[in-house]
Amino acid sequence: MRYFAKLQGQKEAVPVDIEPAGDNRFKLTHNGKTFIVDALTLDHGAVSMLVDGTSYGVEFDEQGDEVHVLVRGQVTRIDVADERRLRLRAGTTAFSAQGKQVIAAPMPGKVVKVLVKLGDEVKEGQGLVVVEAMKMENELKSPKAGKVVELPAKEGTAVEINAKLVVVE
Amino acid sequence: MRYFAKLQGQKEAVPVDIEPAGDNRFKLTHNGKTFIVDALTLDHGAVSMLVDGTSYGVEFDEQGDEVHVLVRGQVTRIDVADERRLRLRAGTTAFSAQGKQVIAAPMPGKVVKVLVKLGDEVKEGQGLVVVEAMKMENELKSPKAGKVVELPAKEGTAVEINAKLVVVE
Amino acid sequence: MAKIRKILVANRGEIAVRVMRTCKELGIATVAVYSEADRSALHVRTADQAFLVGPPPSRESYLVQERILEAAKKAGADAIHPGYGFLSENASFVRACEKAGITFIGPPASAMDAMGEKTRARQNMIKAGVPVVPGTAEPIATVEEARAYAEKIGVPVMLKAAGGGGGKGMRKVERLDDFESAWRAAKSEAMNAFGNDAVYIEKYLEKPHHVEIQVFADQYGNTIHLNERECSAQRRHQKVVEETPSPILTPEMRAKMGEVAVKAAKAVGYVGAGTVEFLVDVHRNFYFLEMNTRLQVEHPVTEWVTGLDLVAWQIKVAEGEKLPLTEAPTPNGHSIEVRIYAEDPARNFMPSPGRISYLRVPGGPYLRDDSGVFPGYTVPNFYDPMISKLSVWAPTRREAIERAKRALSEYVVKGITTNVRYLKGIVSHPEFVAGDYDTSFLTREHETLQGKEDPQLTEAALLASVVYAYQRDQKRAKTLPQTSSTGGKGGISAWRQSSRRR
Amino acid sequence: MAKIRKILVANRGEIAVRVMRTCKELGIATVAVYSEADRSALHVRTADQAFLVGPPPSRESYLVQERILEAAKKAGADAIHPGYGFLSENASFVRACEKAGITFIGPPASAMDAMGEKTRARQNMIKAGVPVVPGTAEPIATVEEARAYAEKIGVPVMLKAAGGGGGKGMRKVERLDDFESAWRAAKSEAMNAFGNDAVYIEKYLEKPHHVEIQVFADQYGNTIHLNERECSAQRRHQKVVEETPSPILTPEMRAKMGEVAVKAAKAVGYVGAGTVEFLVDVHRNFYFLEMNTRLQVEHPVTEWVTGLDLVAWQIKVAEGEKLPLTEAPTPNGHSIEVRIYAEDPARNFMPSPGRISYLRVPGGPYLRDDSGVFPGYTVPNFYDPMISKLSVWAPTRREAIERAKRALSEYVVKGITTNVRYLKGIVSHPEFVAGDYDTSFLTREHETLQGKEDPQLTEAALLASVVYAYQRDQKRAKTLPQTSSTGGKGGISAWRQSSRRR
Repeated sequence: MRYFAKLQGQKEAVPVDIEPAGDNRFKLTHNGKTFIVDALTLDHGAVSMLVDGTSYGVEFDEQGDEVHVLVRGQVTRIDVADERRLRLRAGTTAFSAQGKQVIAAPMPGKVVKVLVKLGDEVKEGQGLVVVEAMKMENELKSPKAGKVVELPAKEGTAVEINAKLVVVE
Repeated sequence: MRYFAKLQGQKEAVPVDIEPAGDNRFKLTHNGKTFIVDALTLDHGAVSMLVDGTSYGVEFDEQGDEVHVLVRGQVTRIDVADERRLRLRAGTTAFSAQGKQVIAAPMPGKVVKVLVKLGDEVKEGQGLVVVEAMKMENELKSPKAGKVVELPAKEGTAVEINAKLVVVE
Repeated sequence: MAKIRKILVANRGEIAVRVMRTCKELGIATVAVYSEADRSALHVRTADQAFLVGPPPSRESYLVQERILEAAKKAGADAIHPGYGFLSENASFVRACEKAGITFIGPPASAMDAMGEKTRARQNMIKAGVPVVPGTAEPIATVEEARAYAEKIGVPVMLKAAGGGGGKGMRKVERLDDFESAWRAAKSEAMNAFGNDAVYIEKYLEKPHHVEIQVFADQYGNTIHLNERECSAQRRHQKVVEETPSPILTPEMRAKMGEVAVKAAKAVGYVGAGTVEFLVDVHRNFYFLEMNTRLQVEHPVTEWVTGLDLVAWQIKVAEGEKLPLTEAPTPNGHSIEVRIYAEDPARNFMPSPGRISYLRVPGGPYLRDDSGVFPGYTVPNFYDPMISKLSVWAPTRREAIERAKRALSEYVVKGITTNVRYLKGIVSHPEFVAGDYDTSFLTREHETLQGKEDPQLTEAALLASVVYAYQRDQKRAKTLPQTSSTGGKGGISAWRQSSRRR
Repeated sequence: MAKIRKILVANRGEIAVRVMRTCKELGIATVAVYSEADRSALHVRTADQAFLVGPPPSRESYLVQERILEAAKKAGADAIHPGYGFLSENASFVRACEKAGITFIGPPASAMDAMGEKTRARQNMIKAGVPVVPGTAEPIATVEEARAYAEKIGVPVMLKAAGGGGGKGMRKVERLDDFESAWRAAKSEAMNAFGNDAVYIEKYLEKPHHVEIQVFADQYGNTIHLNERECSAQRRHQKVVEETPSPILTPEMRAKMGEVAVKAAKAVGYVGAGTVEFLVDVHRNFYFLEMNTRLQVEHPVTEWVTGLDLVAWQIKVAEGEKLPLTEAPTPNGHSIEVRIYAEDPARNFMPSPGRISYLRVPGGPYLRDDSGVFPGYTVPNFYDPMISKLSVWAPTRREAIERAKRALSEYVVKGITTNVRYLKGIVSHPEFVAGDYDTSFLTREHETLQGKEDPQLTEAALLASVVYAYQRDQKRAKTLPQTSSTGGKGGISAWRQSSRRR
């Protein structure tokens, strides 16, 4: 079976073929190389992985599309999916490819200040809203120069993670 | 709603009435006394319980019929069920009330020695089988004087917990 | 003075738990207070009693004196331990405790008055002949005046909350253009943290070290110091890594700074545990920065090298006992503490509250985890993002560093993002290992501290992620044949579901 | 001698993990071996490499020398650390390592020959002028001879495996009627544990204390001791609680026993870490019991009061370094270790293997958890039931006891039954607190140590259990309306299901 894995920060998803090889073993093929992997899944989202003798204690943590993979202290964020799901994904992400930029709440918190008005022209890097969480104030800046076309953010209101705050076009 | 709770070692199950009282609160009535209990269930089988100001960190551990309740270092084994289930229970336990005594494996392990033969007359406290687990040998003794009427235990075989080893009548 | 039988801990999180641990060992009953956001918190379960004191925002709960005192009376507590932050440096609260006939475990109100307001503290220290950093003698009323003063002494300057420390309400200003926003942020943070938005200005020293001296005084005027802590590894004026002994201190400097710290404490009639913070410049001159009139977050490193329990000492001093020591003990070995925050260093240290789905803490020789969380706990977004303090001890600094790296490599927190890897980056960094790192270290080295990628581990992660996805999908196919239809967000929600069901 | 770059740890569970922790801190790569029952074990994930060495029974895996050496060659390990138990006291394995050109981290085979066979050890000690317990000079061939000897010297007697220690293959015989069954059990346990069923007999001393001296020797004949450990809290000759310093030792006795221990080690040309065990009778005479030619389970208490890392020392000595100390350090403070077993004290300490559904380990000042398990791990039933060692430190014994109680009160293991409460009963018991407890303590006080019931807590538990059942049933009714039909075992299986789904 073929999966596509996209490492965070990379444009291209790389194909990886996997087939079971008995017990906890799997045959994986990734750009030409083939690996026999002994991967025992523990029941808390972790895998004990042995690749010819080398031991990797792997911890997984799914966060949205990505799975965060912790191996020997290094966290790699990987978006891995089969072909069907990848196609579905493509649809959803197409949107942000346009000029419109949605500034969403990066964490649950409280909008303590809205620094722009609907219709304002903003520079790239200009502060838009200030969100407070855990007693730290975080100023969200505009990713691009443009115009504030939507402004759902209201001062003093609590917001959930990923809540739309500002749209700049 | 009425529940019956039987403390380990006690013959009688005591009735306890419970009704929700909003949020995490419950009104419990137990031999005449009524308690307003603030019981927040945490998602790993634990409850933070406040009974007018007094805080109990309670950990639950279901083992078969019993739930082991850990409060401030004390473990209380309680068999708690509603009426319907209690009736069902009665049926299953009736069996051991008769003269027949089933000696079952108290833990998963290996039968290293069978000390009796089918048909043997045994004294109370006489050794019947030796089960080894975790490098400790445990001799299982007869709970009563009687005759070995069944002997499923075979030397050198592995046994699961609660596996029937000997029946003395 | 009477023995204390029951202590209300007017705090939350790791410090509340830490204080209760010592109480338990001393046979003293404990009372927790909690906000609506903290009903499920560990300190509530750790205490013998617990009382609700209000809604999530600390201004409406942990900072409301009447509520705290009410809880103390209800519980019949004869003393209150304030922890750090919240009401710990609030003199009016100390007076309220006195009026209520409840022992406040900390310095007298008078000492707090003298030190609590940073500006008054500076004046007192100048009187006492303690060197201070140049700056305004008073808080500044308007942003215009403030900006004018900044222009006069010239940037960089520090904006500082007069009401309290701990990095809250503090901003460094490098360019005057940033002055207004920094001013606004400092004032609003100060208000949140201390209920007092007074802010003053100090000249910013270049490449300073932050070195602090732990002091302790009993009710009979006996005052000693317990050596120093090096706290120069800071971000946003928030300490991240602390150690003792300080790698830059000579025995002579230690003695001199200790002497000055004791003098400072005596000058204000100090009682209990306190910390005198100094800035040390490149020429190793030191300046009084402020005095924290309470227990410090980083007190464990001092405990490691002295063998003492500072919280037990606080309680005994409050009971009227004399100090067991008459002078500073020679530090035994070396200790390092790292602060574990629920934040994402890769995304500008964005706080990352949420549910801790899995937690495995390090074990083995000479390490200590002071945690306020547990597996299954949801970290609320109303309070400080620190979830735990990990500290280690070893005979030498080099060994302590290796131990800290080992311990961090065992720390697994899932469900939320933490700075564990960043911390490993810090203690592994050549500048930290060399020992001469100033307060600009973390900012300067930000990129390097993110840690560089090991291609072998990346490949392992890649392979593992495919196995994971494959097994997850196989399992889902087996257990929930229907969900393929429910994947509203392109299957993601379905992934989540299946992971939840597991 | 060359630095060691990669170590294979020929063991499992907590000790394998503990050794690997030190290796990691020293920058030495680690190799694990595992049986088919241990694929999911923590030591496999902790190591840099891991190799399968056979089926679950240790005789077919961890005790098979060829398999271990094969793995070491495959991995390119230049040294093997045996931990304790398994091959750690097997001289033929030491020779096999030499032949294979792999450094064995432990004493030379000759020293093991001299000490490993308990009977030979006794003869050697008598030669060296060390006092020994009266008993047979040789293992005994037949049960008849053995019984005859027992009758001659009179019960109570001890049956002991000649091949190894650690309480395995050991039985006390009080009545001659029990002799045969005790003999059978001792021999078969000995065979399992050491692959050698030779058993000998010793006179059993009344009310003896078990006090042992830690010794250390480098390759140049420098031999010192690191003071004692009191290990009289035993059950079935299995240590349960250990502490240092021993509450019954005077400085004079400590010096005298230390001297004798060093003499014993020198007499056999000892190298590395070893422990000389003594019995101390009511008159405070001490007798050589045996020498364990390996690291002890309870080494952490010695580490706490000396600040040393004994595993690091073992490795450095194996590399040819000289001992850093020339004499015993004065113990700093007091340390207590409790062994956490997967067993049920209320059911005759029945082993309780199974899945650990939830685990929360204690934290805070001066405690140490050396664990071999993790949440979600299934404890297999093939090996020793010890899952973790918890140790604490404090300036005084009294404080150490309070700290141990506090730490145990925080230890939560769910899914399997453990002896945590029993351990709390031990350290809280007046006889333990008083300090003069002999090896009969745990057996004599068995009932008391189960702990007595607190009616308030029982009522709380009762109320809580009803809330729990109510919520569980409500939830089940919501989420799985169908299961009411599946309750094959009268609803029990249904309960389990619902709890699993949660």
